[in-house]
Amino acid sequence: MNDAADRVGLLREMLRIRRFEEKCAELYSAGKIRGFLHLYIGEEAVATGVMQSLLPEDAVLATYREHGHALARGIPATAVMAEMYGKYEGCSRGRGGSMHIFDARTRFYGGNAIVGGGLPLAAGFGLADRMMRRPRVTACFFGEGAVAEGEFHEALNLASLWQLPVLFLCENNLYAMGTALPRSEANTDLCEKARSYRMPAQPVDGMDVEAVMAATKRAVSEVRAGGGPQFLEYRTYRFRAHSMFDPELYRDKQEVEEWKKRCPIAGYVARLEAAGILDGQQLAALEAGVAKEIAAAVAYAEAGSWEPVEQLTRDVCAAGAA
Amino acid sequence: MNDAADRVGLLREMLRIRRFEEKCAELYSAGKIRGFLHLYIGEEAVATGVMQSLLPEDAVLATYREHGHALARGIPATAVMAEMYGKYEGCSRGRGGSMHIFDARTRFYGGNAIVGGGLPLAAGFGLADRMMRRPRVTACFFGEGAVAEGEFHEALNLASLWQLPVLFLCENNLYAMGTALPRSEANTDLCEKARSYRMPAQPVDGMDVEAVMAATKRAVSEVRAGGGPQFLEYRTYRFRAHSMFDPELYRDKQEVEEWKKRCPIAGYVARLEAAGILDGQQLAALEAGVAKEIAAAVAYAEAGSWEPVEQLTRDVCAAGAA
Amino acid sequence: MSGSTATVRTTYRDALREALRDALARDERVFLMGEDVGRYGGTYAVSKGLLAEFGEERVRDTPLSESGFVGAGIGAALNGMLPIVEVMTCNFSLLALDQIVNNAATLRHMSGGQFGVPVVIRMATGAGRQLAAQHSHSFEGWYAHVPGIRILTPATLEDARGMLWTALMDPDPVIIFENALLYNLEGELAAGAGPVDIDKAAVRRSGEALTLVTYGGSLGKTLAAADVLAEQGIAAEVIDLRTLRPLDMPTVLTSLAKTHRMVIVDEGWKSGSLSAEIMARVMEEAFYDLDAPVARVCGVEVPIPYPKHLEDAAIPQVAGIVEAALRTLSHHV
Amino acid sequence: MSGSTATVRTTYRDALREALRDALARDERVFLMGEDVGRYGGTYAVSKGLLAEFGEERVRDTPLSESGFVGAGIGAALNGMLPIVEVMTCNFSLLALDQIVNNAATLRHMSGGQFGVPVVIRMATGAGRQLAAQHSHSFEGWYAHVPGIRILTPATLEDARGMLWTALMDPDPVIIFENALLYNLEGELAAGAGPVDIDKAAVRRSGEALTLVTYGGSLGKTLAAADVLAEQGIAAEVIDLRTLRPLDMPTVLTSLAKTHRMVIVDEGWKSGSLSAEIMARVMEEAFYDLDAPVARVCGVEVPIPYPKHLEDAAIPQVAGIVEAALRTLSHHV
Ligand SMILES: Cc1ncc(C[n+]2csc(CCOP(=O)(O)OP(=O)(O)O)c2C)c(N)n1
Ligand SMILES: Cc1ncc(C[n+]2csc(CCOP(=O)(O)OP(=O)(O)O)c2C)c(N)n1
Ligand SMILES: [Mg+2]
Ligand SMILES: [Mg+2]
Repeated sequence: MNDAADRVGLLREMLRIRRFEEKCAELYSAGKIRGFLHLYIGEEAVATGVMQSLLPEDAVLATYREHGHALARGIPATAVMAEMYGKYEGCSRGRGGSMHIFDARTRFYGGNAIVGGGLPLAAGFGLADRMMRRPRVTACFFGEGAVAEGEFHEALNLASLWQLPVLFLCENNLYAMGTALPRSEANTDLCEKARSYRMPAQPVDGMDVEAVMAATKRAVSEVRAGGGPQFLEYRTYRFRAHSMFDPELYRDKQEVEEWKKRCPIAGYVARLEAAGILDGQQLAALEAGVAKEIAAAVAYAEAGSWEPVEQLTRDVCAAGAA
Repeated sequence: MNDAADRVGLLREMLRIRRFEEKCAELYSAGKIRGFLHLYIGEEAVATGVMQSLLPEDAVLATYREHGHALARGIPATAVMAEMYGKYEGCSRGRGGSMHIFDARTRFYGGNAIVGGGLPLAAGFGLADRMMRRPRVTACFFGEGAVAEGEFHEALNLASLWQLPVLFLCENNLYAMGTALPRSEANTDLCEKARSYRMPAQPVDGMDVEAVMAATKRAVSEVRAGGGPQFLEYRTYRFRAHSMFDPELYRDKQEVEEWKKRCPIAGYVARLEAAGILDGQQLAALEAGVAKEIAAAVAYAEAGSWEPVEQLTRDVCAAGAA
Repeated sequence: MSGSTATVRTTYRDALREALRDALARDERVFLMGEDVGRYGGTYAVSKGLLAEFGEERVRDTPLSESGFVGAGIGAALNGMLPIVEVMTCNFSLLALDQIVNNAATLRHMSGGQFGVPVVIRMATGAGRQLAAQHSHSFEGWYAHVPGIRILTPATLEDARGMLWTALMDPDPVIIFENALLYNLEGELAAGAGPVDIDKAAVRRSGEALTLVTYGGSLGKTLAAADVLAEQGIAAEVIDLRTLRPLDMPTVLTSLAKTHRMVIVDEGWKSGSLSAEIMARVMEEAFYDLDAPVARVCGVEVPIPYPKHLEDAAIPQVAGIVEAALRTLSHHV
Repeated sequence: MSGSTATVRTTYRDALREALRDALARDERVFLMGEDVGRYGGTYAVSKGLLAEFGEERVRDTPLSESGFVGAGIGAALNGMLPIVEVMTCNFSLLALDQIVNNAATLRHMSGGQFGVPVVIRMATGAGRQLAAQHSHSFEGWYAHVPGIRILTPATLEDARGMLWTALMDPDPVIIFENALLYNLEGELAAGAGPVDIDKAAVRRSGEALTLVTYGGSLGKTLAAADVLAEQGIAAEVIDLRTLRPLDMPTVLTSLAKTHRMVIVDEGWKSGSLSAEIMARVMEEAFYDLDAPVARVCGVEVPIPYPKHLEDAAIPQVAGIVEAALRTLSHHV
């Protein structure tokens, strides 16, 4: 990673996510966004670094905490924001909202709000690619909380048994809602767990976008080459509450503050500045560009329309309701 | 294990199971036993050795292949056989049949025909004992096929996380119906898998009743002492088909013959003879005693009654049907 | 139970918490187990404070393993405990359904009556909060299909406070569905409120013109519809089923014998909903009492969409209930 | 499809196998996946021989991981394949229900119509073989509650042979329930038999006195009951629903408009069964056509017991169907 423009690009991606999420929090308070809202603030380096490592023909599966993934994958902020509003112009036509971002063009398959629910799907994606001899990989994101679910076990075994081209990408932010990892896993070494399925596994500093990218690129190329599935554990942290309803009784302010010192964005800004690639003016320009994009996204969402209620039962089945 | 009488007792237990199962096969052909019938022939050393290691206050959970466990646990052959017939005098009042042997007196909790379905229950048994500070253990049997199920994963993690007094007893007979272990597990080292939950795990020669007993006794005492759950893998083999419907297309006659040479009963007879503990006459006497017991069981079952059809909805709920 | 007429102002959530506290205090075999019931304080803050009061053994956070911990609750019940298992929402309960159907509901029968499973499983249910397709299910009617379990749907503060203990004393598995929209319901509750029966439906409003049958989260809307009808001079009787399995048909049919007309309100998807079963029972047991076909107002057969206007259109609303009632009344014999 | 009138003698099992073979041969995107479908030859020998013919990639044995491989089938369908997933029996399908309800049935809608899931899931269903409580479920009616999936219940050789391909061509998930008692059903099948429609119920026997509605494993018993009734001079019309979701109500109601009386036969537990839904629809759509209340003959609300006499008593039998028909006919308007 030597190219200055690329590095600034990474920073810009992270900034887009951060500002987008901050705007969402604001819009949630204003009642524009409803339902559950899970912010990705603090974890931006992961989605950013991973998406840089994938090709357009690859598939991505994510969770309900997926705005960052959607943006980094290239779904326009306009379409994502309109989806948050529930507008017809949203990327899921407004049907899904914050937890169910989908986009066929970028092969972004959600947006799954059942913890662990995407893992078996990912195995199936890999199976299809393998059977069709397509050199594609499927990237499946999930939180460390999902590791306790039976579907984690079943999907990792299937993928390894059948040597499927799947990347299992665990975003270990230490908490599943209020449950700290040592309170949910007898063995908190998640890579060791993954290896028990005979799957290569590697911990990655999830607060360092370049580390994420380097580790992921290597894994992607091995998976694409037919080496079977891999597991990556990104060690990260969410700076905000689990969702907008969470009083955060379960962790110290102190702990949060410690992690904030490792902010993936602030840290990277400092690094680029130290490397002479970025100065205050350039950063301000970046911020301005991002602010413009977000403002445009909000405007787009505001201007969007509501799907006519007559279409309620559309898309239950391909040909009308069943 | 020096006591000659004890050793002959182990042989007798295994013989009881073998002859009982052979009789069941016969009765199945005669149409006396119906439904699915899964025989334990070849695996007798496991149930026999394990049950010797448990106390009456311990709990036992087993699968649909559980006649051997039921007999070894001390449920009278009469009540088990009557259950196979579906008679009112059966240990489950005839409601369960071959796959659902239950007995409150010996704390035998089935007889579960959903693969993996007993594992979470076992964790709950252990949780209750632990919360009540009772020095009991729960022994949960399952086949190696169950290891791929999500419930295996969830139950082992819970038991280890909460340090529950549960013995996870895997009867690895190499096949789940027609599926050989390497076709269902990416990692066929089941002990390694169990250890990934931070649980002590140990392979045991499941064809050697004394080895089973020694390993299980040690594990039971550690579990009872509060050391947390353990996993034991008994390497064994079923000499017969999976059930009475299985054409056995999936394995070589050759392989079966090789394993039969390691018959837990024939091998133990030879050992006891070599040790001068058993001679032909004594063996014949043992066989005669067992034959008598089985004949009595069949007679009991034959003489049993059918539950009146008016009682059909009894025991759906404690107080009549809901 | 208490003779006092004093009341306290409380919420459905607090009433549930009082019931949990009471149960935990009453019997050492009782414990609460589920995702985030402890440190987090419960997703809906129902169990907030109980961890501090009863300790982490008895207010037990679980890993995300629905089948595992529901099965563990069943096992603990078999082994002498009285577990209260919280499945955060019914949306996640499908992951535990095998344990519920093939173990909890079946063990007593399969064992010839030797074993019982006195577990109580609580879960939030229902739509209406813009949580979209995967988080808005109403599965209580679906669960009511299964013999061997009892299904409760507290719709009032009394029932939120009172059903839990009665459920725990039931020797068989009981599932309590708490409509998530009710948690903030506020009102007066008798100061000495305690256990209530779980066998009978309740007439929540008396009337002669027609019978409105409902339960849980739809009770409020149905009562509101009855208000609207009353303004038009139509006296609707409103029945809160309270228990979906076993159904208290006598109470339903007694009302029907008086009104001869019935509308059922139920948030579940229409086909195969609980309302269908009630229509079938009426068909079987009271066909000749009917002056008009029984009508139903149900969830539209669509995964619940996120936008408010579409979600509102997908589940029963007051206007739809009123309309169905008027249509039913317009039939002439 | 073929104009020929030649027939071959075959069984339901062989017809299913022919359908699988045909599908595997027709389209390289088709594959069969499930527990023991390959080496073992299928628990019910349906897929016997297919492994040798199509290889282990396309006739794929899976580990015991119902949620995992059903979810993988859904994922593969999303990613361009046409998977046929066999869940050995519906008894084990609860372990995969979350994948079916929250992913397969929901993804098209949640994604605003961008993605479809053209998976076919096959499972054996039904009681009658003395397999006791955990292995005798009839869940097809239960599944029919869920929008977004289609439920098929082939009851004849033609449908065993013909429904699979049509199901595969459906852009949405389809579940095929094969009653395990039918596998040995023998009869004549048109030599050129191929795909059949999956939209319409079928009138399997014509009559004017009353309508018997059923599907799947109960069709044979219902036809036998119609024979018994015919001996008494009563001409019963027998309707085979074929598809439980979406229900073909027009065919049912056309018959009812002629006969004015109806009995529904359905092996599922009575409360919340498919029969309840049909009774509800009749109530809603054809109340004034009825000369008697619709009756139903269902599974008794008990986990299925092992002994034959109790199992027989727990599920619909010919005598019970005849009795219900006679009772229905005895009502005078
Ligand atoms: C099967 C299931 N159980 C419970 C929930 C409720 N829930 C939503 S998010 C969450 C925490 C998940 O934690 P983790 O997997 O670590 O992801 P994170 O939120 O930290 O990104 C829980 C328990 C759910 N959505 N699905
Ligand atoms: C959840 C579930 N899936 C499938 C089955 C069908 N089935 C019954 S026994 C069996 C094989 C189990 O193998 P294993 O666990 O190794 O036990 P074994 O029969 O070898 O003793 C299968 C697949 C079942 N009963 N339950
Ligand atoms: Mg997390
Ligand atoms: Mg095995």
